[in-house]
Amino acid sequence: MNDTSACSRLGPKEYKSGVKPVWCPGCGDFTVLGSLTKALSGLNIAPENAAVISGIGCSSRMPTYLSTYGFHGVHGRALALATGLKVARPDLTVIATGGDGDGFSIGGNHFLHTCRRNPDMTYIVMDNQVYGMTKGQASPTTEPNWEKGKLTPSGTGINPFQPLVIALASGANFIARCSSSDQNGTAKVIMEAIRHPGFSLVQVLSPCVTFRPEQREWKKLVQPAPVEATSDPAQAARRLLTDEGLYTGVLFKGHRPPYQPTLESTIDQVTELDEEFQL
Amino acid sequence: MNDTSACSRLGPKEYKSGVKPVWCPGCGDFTVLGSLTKALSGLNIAPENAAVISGIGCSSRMPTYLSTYGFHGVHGRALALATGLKVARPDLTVIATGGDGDGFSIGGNHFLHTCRRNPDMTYIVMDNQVYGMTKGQASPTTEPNWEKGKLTPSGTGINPFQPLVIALASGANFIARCSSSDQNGTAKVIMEAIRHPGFSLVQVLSPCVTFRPEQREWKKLVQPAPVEATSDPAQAARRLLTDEGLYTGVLFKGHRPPYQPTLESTIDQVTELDEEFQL
Amino acid sequence: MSRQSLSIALSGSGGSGVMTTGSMLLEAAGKAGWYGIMTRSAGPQIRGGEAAALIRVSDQPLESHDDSFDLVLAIDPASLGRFMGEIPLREDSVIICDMAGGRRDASLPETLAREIDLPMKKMAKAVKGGRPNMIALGVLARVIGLPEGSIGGILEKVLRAKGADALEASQACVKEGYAAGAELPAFSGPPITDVPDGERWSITGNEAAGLGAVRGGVRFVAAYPITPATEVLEWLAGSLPKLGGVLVQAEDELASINQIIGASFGGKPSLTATSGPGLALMTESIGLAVCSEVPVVVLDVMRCGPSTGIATKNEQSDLNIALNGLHGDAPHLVLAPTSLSDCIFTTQWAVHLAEAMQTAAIVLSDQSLGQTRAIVDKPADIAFIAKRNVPEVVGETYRRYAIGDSPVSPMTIPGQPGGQYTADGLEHTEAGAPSSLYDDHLAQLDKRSNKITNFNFGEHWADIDGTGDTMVITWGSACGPVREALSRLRAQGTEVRMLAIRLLAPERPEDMRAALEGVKRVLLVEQSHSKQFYRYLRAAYDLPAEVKLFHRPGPLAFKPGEIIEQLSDWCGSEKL
Amino acid sequence: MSRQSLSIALSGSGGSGVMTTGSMLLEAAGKAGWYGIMTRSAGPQIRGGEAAALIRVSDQPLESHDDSFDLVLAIDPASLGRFMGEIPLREDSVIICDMAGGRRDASLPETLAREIDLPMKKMAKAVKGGRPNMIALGVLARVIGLPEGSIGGILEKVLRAKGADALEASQACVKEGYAAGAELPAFSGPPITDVPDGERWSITGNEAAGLGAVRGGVRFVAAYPITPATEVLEWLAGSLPKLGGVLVQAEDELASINQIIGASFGGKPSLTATSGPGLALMTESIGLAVCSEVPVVVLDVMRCGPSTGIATKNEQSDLNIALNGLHGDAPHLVLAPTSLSDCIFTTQWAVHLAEAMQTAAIVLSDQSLGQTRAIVDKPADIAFIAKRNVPEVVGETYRRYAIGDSPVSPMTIPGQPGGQYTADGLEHTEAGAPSSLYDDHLAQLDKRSNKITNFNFGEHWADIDGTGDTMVITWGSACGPVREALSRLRAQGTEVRMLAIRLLAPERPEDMRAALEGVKRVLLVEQSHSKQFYRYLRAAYDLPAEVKLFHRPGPLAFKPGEIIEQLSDWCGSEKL
Ligand SMILES: Cc1ncc(C[n+]2csc(CCOP(=O)(O)OP(=O)(O)O)c2C)c(N)n1
Ligand SMILES: Cc1ncc(C[n+]2csc(CCOP(=O)(O)OP(=O)(O)O)c2C)c(N)n1
Ligand code: SF4
Ligand code: SF4
Ligand SMILES: [Mg+2]
Ligand SMILES: [Mg+2]
Repeated sequence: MNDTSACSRLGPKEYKSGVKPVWCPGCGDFTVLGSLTKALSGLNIAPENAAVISGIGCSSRMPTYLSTYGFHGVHGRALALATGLKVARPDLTVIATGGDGDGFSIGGNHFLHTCRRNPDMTYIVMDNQVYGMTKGQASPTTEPNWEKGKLTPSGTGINPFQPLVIALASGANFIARCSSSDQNGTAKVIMEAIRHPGFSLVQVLSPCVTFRPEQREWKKLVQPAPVEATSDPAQAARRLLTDEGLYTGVLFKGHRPPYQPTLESTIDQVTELDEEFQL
Repeated sequence: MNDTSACSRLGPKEYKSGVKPVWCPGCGDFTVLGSLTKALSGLNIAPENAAVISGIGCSSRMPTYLSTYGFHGVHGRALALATGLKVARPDLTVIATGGDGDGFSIGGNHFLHTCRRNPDMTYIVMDNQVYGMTKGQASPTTEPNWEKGKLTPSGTGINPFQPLVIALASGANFIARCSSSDQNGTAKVIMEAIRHPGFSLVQVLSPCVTFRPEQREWKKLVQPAPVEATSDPAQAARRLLTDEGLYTGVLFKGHRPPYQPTLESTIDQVTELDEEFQL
Repeated sequence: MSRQSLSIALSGSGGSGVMTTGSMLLEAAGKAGWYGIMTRSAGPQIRGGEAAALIRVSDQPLESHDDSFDLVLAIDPASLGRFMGEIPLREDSVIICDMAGGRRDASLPETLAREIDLPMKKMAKAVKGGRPNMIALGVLARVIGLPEGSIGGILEKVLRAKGADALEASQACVKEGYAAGAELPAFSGPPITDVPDGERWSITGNEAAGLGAVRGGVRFVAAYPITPATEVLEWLAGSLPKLGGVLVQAEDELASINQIIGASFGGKPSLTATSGPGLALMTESIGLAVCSEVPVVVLDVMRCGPSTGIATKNEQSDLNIALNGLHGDAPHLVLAPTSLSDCIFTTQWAVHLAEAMQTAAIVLSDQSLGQTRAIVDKPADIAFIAKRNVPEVVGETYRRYAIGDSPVSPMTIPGQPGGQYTADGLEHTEAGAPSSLYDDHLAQLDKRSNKITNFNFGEHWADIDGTGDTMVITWGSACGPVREALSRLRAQGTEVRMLAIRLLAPERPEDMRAALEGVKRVLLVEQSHSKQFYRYLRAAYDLPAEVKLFHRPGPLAFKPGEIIEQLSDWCGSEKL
Repeated sequence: MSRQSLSIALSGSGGSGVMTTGSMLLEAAGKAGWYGIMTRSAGPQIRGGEAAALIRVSDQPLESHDDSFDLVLAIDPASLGRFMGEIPLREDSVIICDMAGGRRDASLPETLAREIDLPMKKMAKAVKGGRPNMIALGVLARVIGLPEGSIGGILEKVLRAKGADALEASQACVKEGYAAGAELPAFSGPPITDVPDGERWSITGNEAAGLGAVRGGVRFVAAYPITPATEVLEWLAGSLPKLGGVLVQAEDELASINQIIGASFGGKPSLTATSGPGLALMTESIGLAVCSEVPVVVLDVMRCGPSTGIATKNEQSDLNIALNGLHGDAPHLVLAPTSLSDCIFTTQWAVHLAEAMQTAAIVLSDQSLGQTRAIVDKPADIAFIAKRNVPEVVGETYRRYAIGDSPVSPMTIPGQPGGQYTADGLEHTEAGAPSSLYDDHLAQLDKRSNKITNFNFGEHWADIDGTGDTMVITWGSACGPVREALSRLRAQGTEVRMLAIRLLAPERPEDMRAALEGVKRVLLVEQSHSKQFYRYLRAAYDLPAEVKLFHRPGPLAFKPGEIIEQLSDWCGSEKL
């Protein structure tokens, strides 16, 4: 573990724990790990002041590979756990990480309500449109006619979940899309997301080379959004509803104040509460 | 119970079970019960061919008061239960009913995914912007500065959940808003919702006279939407993002085919499956 | 007949204000120096419907209702019918009722008791803005022997907000009632004594649990409303901010349990409160707290199950899920308060224990403890507070899940340099890296189980009382009636022992063996249909050969007399 | 030494194809007339990492691995290290390994076994498109005595999809390997017998459970993927549509359990499959099925807990939650298959029972049963199918929850005129209207509990076997090694009884008493750290005075020899 009470800036490598990832060779998540360590280094956040929180999935293994504090929780609940931590400890940099299944399927309710609540944290979703860890089922972001999903052999037949549109509709304060093929670009966006007050969503297109090998093509298909980030939800909605899911960059930046109840006490002693019970 | 194998049309009253509602005098839900029985009668649906499914809450008591089949399930899971029923029994008219807490707080994930999946059913949400049954806490649709919520004495401080916007963003096929102050209008919209293929959401503003007595004013504030229902999601989004939540009527009608896996078998005997295991 | 205690029921139809009246009467009794309890009984309606306030006062601390009621006041005769099952009457009981016509009201249920007509509605009409429930308050105060002045201050406190007119009308009604009461048969209540200010409290079990939580150090609460736990949360929502703490109303129970795990990971002692259905939703993540060794407290205020069951009524049927509801081998703490005021101690102790052992504690309160209001002696200040084993300095090779001399390994808090680790619900090595090896699994399973079985819990694991070779073993809200039964027996010269288990998990085999020394016969008392407590005891402990079981589901509360009856086979032959 | 069975381990690093090789070998063995099992062992990696296929073949049906392995083939020497804990070797065991340089590879773990170098990589290189694992396949086939032809058809079946070149390359490699095998020490495998077509099956426990489900009548499944239950779902996703059924991939486990309740309410026998974490999420709604009396089956394929635990490894530690994880008093069925092929029967029976009693059944399979592939005798067709008590005609006053002669009340299906009712998780009257009265609560609690305790389960509650005054009681995947241990003892003339409990809830006190007749000593065997099975038995049954417990957590499987050792104190003194 790193002792960073000294002030010198740590390099990205020093944000790695040294535990060897279990990811398949070529998995997009390796690059995201790199982007995240670069962002932490770039922002000069001491590892002890950052906490990375996740659920379950290949992508959710992230915390283990970092030298920050981390919590590898249960499937789908990363945002709830991260919210509790952030509300209780507003001094920390809190980052949630996970996958499209963890975040949008089982975790969908927390996604909705965390966007709405708007705590000051960053959520990095490695979207590979599949459940990698359980070996290849369709996820909410999977296209309806993908017939290799092991529980949906004729395709899901249902509309993919639009994470950025839902995030916008439910109140997220910062919305971006990145591609794991661009490690530095992703690092920059993550830095901006962390800096932006309130709840920031960073969707990273991160190929699952094992169950969706065709996603290797993503790196050729993605392109930077042709316009600057807007702070007008209506405009953002229009753009998000029409982009093909392949524009990268910061797409929306809102101005809602973050959710943070005060932690200032008004009385000194617990015993002062006794009064109300006294006859 | 009614025997409706005879063909004569039943009147709305015959869709009531006779169990006395536990609702407070003046509760908006009484009117919604009336609208629903009128709609069922209007569509001439035999009570045995309809199933009304709910979770827990004042509004979720609905099935008990009807002479159709019903299921009063657990808190937040009405849509999941209704989906299972509809997929297994596409011949039935399936209607889910409930409240803003049941549907959008604990039930938020099923709301998202049912809109997305688009089964052919109708969901009537009696929105009173409060948890009535548990005696007055803020719900997701409560305005941020309501200070009477018993767990949020200084207001929730967070953006209200926009059910219709989220429904649209996640793929609901029919979206309407009604007011319990207009029983007949609501009945008509419910009829249209039932008829429309796919997943139909009907939000009914239904005052909680006990914990939100100010909602009695709603009847003066609501007004029919000035435009016809659109089938263009982008246009609908624009409208929904700007209306103040008080326009009533059908607001969106989509054309997505409902989710309904076929129930035709391709083999006659279970034993035909044995072959694949034989050496 | 002069009794040690007086039991009064007050019923009315929706909106008649019997609950307010009851509360005011209880407070007046408290001011006059009596102890007392009040429980609320109501139908499923949110508003309207019938309601009854069940009150008992005494010069001795009370934890249970009596076998029967002395006095019933029915503002609406019809309202009484709904509650007759809960209001047993004797021949010498008295029903005061507004017959509103002079003739016996046909809707009044037939009982053995003496009926007295009192035209409360008419009397209220005579006062501008007057209400029958305030007449009733005056009548009751007089009949049970409370000084007239005892009501005044309370009226002012409660009705101040409603304006001067309302207050005046009420005062006039109470006065009328008090005068009318003089004409009615009087009950000689318990002796009135002077109690120094602040020595007695008026508190509900739910408030008590909230107080215990903050006394123990809880500063973060996330929760989702559910009957009958909501009042704990309401109290905490008001109180936590004063202490620099916070309550978050979560979107569901899955969020609340995970939010408190997150906050506790961040160093704040954390709690959530719920009831059966919510607890069921939380078990997966309680297992996470156990496996990742993050302290949390989950307060379950039980109600009738299964499923939604009867949300407003009492039962002790979440014992199974609390003890055995987690998947995998997930050792954790389960505690239950042994009385209403013990809700303070037990919740506070649970916070202390969870923090000391870095694990999850489930506290099983119930609707009856939680929603009863009682006048009690001022509770003691207790020393147990949250104290986590946080290392002051962290060495080069900090291992969060180290297996050292103590199975409780030092736990760093985010922000602490050098202490970084990943808390994990996956099985892990001592350093916290995922592992699927048998040796790591076994070592960590041993660690997590040893830390709670080897802990020195001291005397608090149970309340043990009495002598003799017969023992009643019970828990939770069933303790109250048992305690009263045994004290009645003692007054008659029969000694029966009592064991009220506060620490349900981990088991304390040594302590139990000691407690059972010399016990030949055991009566188990529990409010569950499937004998959950009995089955737990069988699995966990060696009981004497002769075991008798007195169990039934909710919502009917146990009465002291019923316990005595259950014991009569055994004790009767000897001394009764 | 000629043995009844041969145990072979095949290890390799990621991508080396050991699992395919193992499966093909097993199938070849099956074709040759042997019984066999194969289990997979792998690290946490999704792809890559080390993997081992553990295979055992015999002329007798197999349910367990042996105490040690006869033959190990390591395609990559280093890969073997990871699995040595699972591959005990003897002095006369043989390791075939590619030293890839002639010198002993330092990464090969030190063992007592004899090491033989075989340049498989080099041999494969010599074939265009050749792969070492296909060389290994040929080698193994030869060494264990399989006829060369036994591989041909399988190669074609498996590799057809990969094209003619791939197939040819493999064929060439197998041939090479087979030839090379002739130079190596041969093992005399079990006798090769001719088995008529269709008399033997190759099936996994997870497929078996899926088959049992559809045989029982299940036509609706909703589920969320989770290891190690996913294969049940995968099989069902392919098979249900053929039968006019449907599988819905739900958004989470809360959705899946509620979807199946909805579908079953609609008249379709319904099932979901999950593992510990998912089961924990479902308990609230399983209680709903119990209270509303809607039949559902929940298959839990257990893995190591607590929390995420070790997702890919075996443990029997969800017994607690399955038996006692529901809030309130919620009687339901809990069953466990007693062998891999019994997954068919037990799941099918569970569907039948749930439907017959209109309640929830939890079936506890586990990773070891579920993910093992076995060559077994063709399973019998069993008569148990879903048959719900649906009234043909509904009278004027149909009451869904009527308390009649039988506690199982007739259940109408939506669409049935006059049968309308509201299924409810609230406590209710016989007609299904909400009720908060004690009498209704008690009556319905009695109904829901009587219907399962009074049911005539017949002989199937347990598999009972053997004679003598010593008995082993066990369940689930622990049955396999116990059965083999006892048959070994029997072969030596020592008789030990065995009780494998299939029906864990409700309890069968009469049946248990009968089974224990004459038993003086009991050994309990279970794979759980906290002794869940032992505690269950203590709570539910009266056991003989002498009880010994052999338990440990996952993932290490029990070996027959260990069971014999546990019994040696008792049996040793007598006959061993
Ligand atoms: C309650 C629960 N249900 C199911 C699972 C099984 N499970 C583990 S990871 C996962 C999906 C992961 O998909 P995603 O979040 O997209 O991550 P990826 O592996 O694709 O990175 C599932 C279903 C679980 N661990 N817990
Ligand atoms: C799992 C669970 N959590 C909490 C509750 C308590 N509960 C019952 S109804 C309700 C809220 C109801 O609000 P809403 O759906 O808006 O219905 P309303 O009463 O306002 O019509 C809550 C929190 C419960 N029954 N189950
Ligand atoms: S399975 Fe897919 S997502 Fe998981 S590690 Fe492999 S490539 Fe990455
Ligand atoms: S509490 Fe509110 S929502 Fe519930 S019945 Fe009363 S008025 Fe209606
Ligand atoms: Mg994914
Ligand atoms: Mg509401």
